[in-house]
Amino acid sequence: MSETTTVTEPIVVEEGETRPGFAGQNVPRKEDKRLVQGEGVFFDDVKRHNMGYVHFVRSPYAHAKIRSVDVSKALEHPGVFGTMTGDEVALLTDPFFQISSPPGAHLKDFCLAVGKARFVGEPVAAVVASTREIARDASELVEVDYEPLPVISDAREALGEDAPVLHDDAGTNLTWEGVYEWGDLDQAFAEADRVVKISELHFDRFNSTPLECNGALVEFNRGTGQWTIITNNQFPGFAAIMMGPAMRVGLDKLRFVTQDIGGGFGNKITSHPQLVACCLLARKLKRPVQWTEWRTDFHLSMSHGNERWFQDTEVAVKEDGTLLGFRTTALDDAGAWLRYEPLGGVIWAQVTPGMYRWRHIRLDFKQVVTNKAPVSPNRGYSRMQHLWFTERIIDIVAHELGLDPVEVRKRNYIKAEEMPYETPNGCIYDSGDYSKMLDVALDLIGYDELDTKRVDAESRGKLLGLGIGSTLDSGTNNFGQSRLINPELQFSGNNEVATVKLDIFGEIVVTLGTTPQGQSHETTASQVVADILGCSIDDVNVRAGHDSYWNSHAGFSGTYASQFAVTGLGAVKGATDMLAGEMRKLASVVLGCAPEDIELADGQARMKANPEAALPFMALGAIINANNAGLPEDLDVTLNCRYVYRPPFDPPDVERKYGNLTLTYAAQIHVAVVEIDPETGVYEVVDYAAVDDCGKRINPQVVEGQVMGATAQALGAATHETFTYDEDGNLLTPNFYDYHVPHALDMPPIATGNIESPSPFTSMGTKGMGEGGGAGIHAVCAALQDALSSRGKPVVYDSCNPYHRVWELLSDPEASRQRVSVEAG
Amino acid sequence: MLLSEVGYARPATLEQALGVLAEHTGGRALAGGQTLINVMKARAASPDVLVDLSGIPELKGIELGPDGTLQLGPMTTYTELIASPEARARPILGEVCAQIADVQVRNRGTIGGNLCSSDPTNHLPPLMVAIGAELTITGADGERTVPAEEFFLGVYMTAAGPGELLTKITIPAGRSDGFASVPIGVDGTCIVNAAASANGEIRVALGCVGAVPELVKPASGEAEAVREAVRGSGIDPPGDVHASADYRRHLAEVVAIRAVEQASKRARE
Amino acid sequence: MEGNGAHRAVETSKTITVGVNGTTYEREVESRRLLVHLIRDDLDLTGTHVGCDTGNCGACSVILNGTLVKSCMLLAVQADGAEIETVEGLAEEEQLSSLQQAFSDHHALQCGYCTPGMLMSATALLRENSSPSDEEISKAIQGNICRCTGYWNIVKAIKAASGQEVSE
Amino acid sequence: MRVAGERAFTAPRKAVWRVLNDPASMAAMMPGVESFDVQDDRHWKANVKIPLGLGALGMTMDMEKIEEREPEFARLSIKGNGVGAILSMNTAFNLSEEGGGTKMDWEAEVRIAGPVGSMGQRVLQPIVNQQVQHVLAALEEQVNKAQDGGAPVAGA
Repeated sequence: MSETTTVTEPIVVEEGETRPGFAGQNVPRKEDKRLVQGEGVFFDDVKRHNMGYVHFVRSPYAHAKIRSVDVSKALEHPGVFGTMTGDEVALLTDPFFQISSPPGAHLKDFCLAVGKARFVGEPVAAVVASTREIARDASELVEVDYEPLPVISDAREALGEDAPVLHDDAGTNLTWEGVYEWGDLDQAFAEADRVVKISELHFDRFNSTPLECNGALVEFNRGTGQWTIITNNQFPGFAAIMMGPAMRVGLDKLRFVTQDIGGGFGNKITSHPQLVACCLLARKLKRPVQWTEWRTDFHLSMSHGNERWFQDTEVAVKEDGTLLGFRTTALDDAGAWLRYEPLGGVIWAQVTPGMYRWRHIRLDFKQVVTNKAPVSPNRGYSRMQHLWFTERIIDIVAHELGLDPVEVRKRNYIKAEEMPYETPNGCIYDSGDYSKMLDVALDLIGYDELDTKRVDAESRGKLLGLGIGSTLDSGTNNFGQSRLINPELQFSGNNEVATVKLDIFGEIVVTLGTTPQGQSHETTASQVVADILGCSIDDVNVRAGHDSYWNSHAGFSGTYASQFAVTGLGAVKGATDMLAGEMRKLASVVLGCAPEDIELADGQARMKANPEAALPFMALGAIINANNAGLPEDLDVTLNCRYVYRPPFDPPDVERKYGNLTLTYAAQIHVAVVEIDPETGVYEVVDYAAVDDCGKRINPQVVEGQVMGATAQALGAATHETFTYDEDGNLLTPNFYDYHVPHALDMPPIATGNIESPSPFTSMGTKGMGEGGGAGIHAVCAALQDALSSRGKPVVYDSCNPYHRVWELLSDPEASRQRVSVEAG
Repeated sequence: MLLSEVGYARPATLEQALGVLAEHTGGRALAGGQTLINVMKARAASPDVLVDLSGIPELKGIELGPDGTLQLGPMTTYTELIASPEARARPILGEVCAQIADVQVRNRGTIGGNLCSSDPTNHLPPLMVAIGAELTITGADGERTVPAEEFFLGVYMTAAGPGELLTKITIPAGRSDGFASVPIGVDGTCIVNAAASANGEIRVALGCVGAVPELVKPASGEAEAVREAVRGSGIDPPGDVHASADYRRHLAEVVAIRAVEQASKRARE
Repeated sequence: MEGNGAHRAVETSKTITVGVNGTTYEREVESRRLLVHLIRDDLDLTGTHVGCDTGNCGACSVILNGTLVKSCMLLAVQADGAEIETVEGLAEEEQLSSLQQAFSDHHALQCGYCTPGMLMSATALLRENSSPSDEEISKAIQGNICRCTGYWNIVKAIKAASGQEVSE
Repeated sequence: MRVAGERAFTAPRKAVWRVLNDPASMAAMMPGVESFDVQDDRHWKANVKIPLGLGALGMTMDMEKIEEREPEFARLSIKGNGVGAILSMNTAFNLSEEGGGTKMDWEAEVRIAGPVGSMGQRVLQPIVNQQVQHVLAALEEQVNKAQDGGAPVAGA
């Protein structure tokens, strides 16, 4: 069972701090009432008259030339409305805009495979029919003539001299590379007493597998030339700028509508190719079409997390365990297409030093394409890989130098008094006290009784180990970091929009630009609004979901990258402050006093001096909307306030790869205890503690929920979840048969704790949070290494360690030890 | 997720069922469907006709004979077996069924379906082989009974051939049994499993190491004897994403020993 | 109960009658149609969800003739004559059941996609076991995957709905 | 996946070779053959229904003899196309005289893709191994027939 410990820091009440009220309370979620009754509206719940069902014909080959696609038999099949092939797509659309600088920039990515298929499951053609079943029947009648080509199923082979090239347009599989160097490596290694070398570490391919897969219902309005896309894409702002140019239409022709989304975790950002295919089909067939992605389709083709190798790592360490710096090469496997990549090539840099004070860092980032599903953001996107790597360094160094991992961390953690802390690459860690968090975590796990627990486990024939994972969840991107990938890009900063209005009957209506997938935006937004307007959260109606027609969105609108608590609520607060000002102004005109004399409370605007003189919100709404004769001409009040929140960012220095890449840094410290059966390598996480610091918490229960959920995903990723391919490029874990996610009985007891270090950079002291699961992946890796240390000191080098990998470490520890060496500095 | 077109019949008697199967060579019996429907969703196999056996009373039920022999109707669900007082005569049956998948699957899935689907990772094929169950197959030309070790012919293939049905499972008396496995997560698919019986001679059946359960008969219940027997069995386990052939071979030894330990312990009680 | 009853005729489609949450529906369905698609697409009861294609996730769980089943591993024709309970039947009018309320009180849902299946599994459990332990609850929802909550709040909610004390 | 083995026959090499190159006996060897057409001496086409207990897997198989050194070596490429699966197989055998009989070393590289793959390797690998065993058993039968019933030496 889970339990909670809270160590509340005195919250610095700053300018703009909301008054004590609903914020900080566990108010019940507004979303729940519909969801527990099965009355949520997910994309697949929406139906239209005469709609057709889309089924994609997918490549069974990982790499093959497409000689021909013959849809004639499919078209003759009863119930079939029509088809679409790559050849049509190549005529009707332009390739998707590429984020990458050359050679990645040269990729020609269409919504269906054109000329060549590059991974198993890649959509090659689409069929639309009157039922789901008939669409699939007909898809089997589409005759595709493939000429199989050699396959790259391991990124480390992608750069070989005789390696097949996936994209002739790029001419190489190395689609993006960048050298990042800060500080003085030579000096660091000269100062070092020890140099710990690690030949290779590997972060596995997996993703968060939201329970609802991707899909959309797409309608085309022939009169206006506009598409309505009812979907679960979680970043419509991005989808629109990818789709519009490709489809040769203005963005206003693409109306995105979402309500409830069955989980996203980043995996629903890159569905734009399939959405384009649906748009083309809806227009061609003159009817609404619905695409529902099934689980096996999702695993085969959508949004894997970045697989990454860290090669030839060298760490400069002092005798006492002080870390000076490291150099490494990160080889990143993007899969077959760059659908959001190569942004992963810079996103990691938000947390360059992890939680540690080392100043001298060099990382050579190489991203290659392979015959696997394209990667996309996945909860903890790109930082998770890098933070796992820095944590691995800590434990391997401690392991090899005979130091205590707890001590090494405490010695090297950035200190509370150093906050805000500028990292070697110019990121500003806003606040936090990592050592204290570690103490809370160790206390929760009963660190003092560790030795007793080991002995007890031994008596049961088990090997017990404890491991720590400390990570940062960097939230609110500065999109200017994309310029470190491609200086030509004209992106920087960030934004989110909210509109708050007071309606004719005094109803407060809040419209967000975000696309929540379980993050409780309707609830937390209402808490912020109610506190500012002095009313109850029940008086606040937050519209569910996102609709471009509401005009309450901007270029970066969506729900991704840990930012709602900052950008989303920042926009809500901004719009609500504007509305409050207008309400005061209007009331002051009516009551004949100065706006400063008006206070908003109990659902009224009233004179501070004389609360009897009060106007209920309904009166204010009615006056502006329906009874405005005689109001002063110059009264600038609409009671409908749209606010665009813009975090304070400058574009980074492209030359030095230097600048603040994210606004807030929530911290997580997780501790795992595992017990291994040495006879089999089978192990169990028997105890677990997760401590989180995301600054001011608007709704602690919601924050807690994010922590628990991220932890469960981490445990899955650490133990069983991996997208493994064979040498022919077949995915060996294409659905829940072989891709095992945690079920209820797999969950260890989890004790949670938190401290609150408000962010000095955000309007409410909040920080984005929710992507902190990475800590758990490392905690398990470290616990396994600790438990195995009595069995030949094997080194854990994979992020995912299913039983067979633990068995390999048990039966041949030397093989893993070959990867590390310690030399005098 | 979407099945190919298929015919469906729900006969009320065994005779009718055999009749339909005789008429439709591409037909297939549908028991609980917890394997078959999934295979059809993947279109990895597409029978022309499904003969739903759920309407046939004589295929259900559990009977305990005076000599302690159990007779299980193949359409008995895992849940029914777990709840059955008669089935406790052979405790291992309920214990193993309780480890299969989850409540929903146990509510629909049947003993006969588990055996006839003969998925190499299923729990019951090795169990039936170890405890010496006998399986009665009925076809157009009458009944025959085969020992479990002769029933399983391959992945999804059993001695119950086209036009035939498994109609009865006979379990001899005995209590000294064991079962051990290494699943992927709690109650997950087995990476390897083994069932053992120590009622008289020691019989161990290994699962997940080949297309069908591998029966080995160690000289004694001693760990070393069991290990030797498994090594001597010449199993050639498949390697997959969960276990290499070597790891599986090793696990087979471990779970065999553990299953025998459990069985022997009960024999001593 | 047996609807059109048992017979030996082989049909590729047939007219079936099912009762769902007390309402009787008659529909012609293809024999190959899964029960979950009858419920979602033909009867428009979209609270029952699909989260996988291998019968692992339990988002499609419903109670069929009193038994908890996954409606994606059952043909619609197999449900001919059956009484089915889905998530839409849990609340009385607009009044949430104590189980639904407990899910909200204990933040046992985030995206809400697995929730209908979870609620049906919990409903089935509580009918058989009025005060289940944590272990029994976990075993009862083992067939329902949740990717958001990490399960513990769901266990808490079910325990609370059974009237037992839960630690906060 | 790669499967390989060795098998011994009492029949002389020429007899074994004949069987291995005779379309008729080839047809008799393949699992669930429904039709078998000889296009020319190097190309054959067959429609098979590979029996999987839960329902047969229909496939069209194109076979091509891509290498041949009578009477000792041949290499065949087999491409199967079915709804449930796509199969590609490259197999070779080497016949050497051993005593009065023949020793056959064989190997096959089998690749299966498509929906059947989503059932997982736990199912696929045993299926492939088993089908290969069926083919070998059938081959032995054919060879025995061909040289009227000389009992085969136990094959390894």
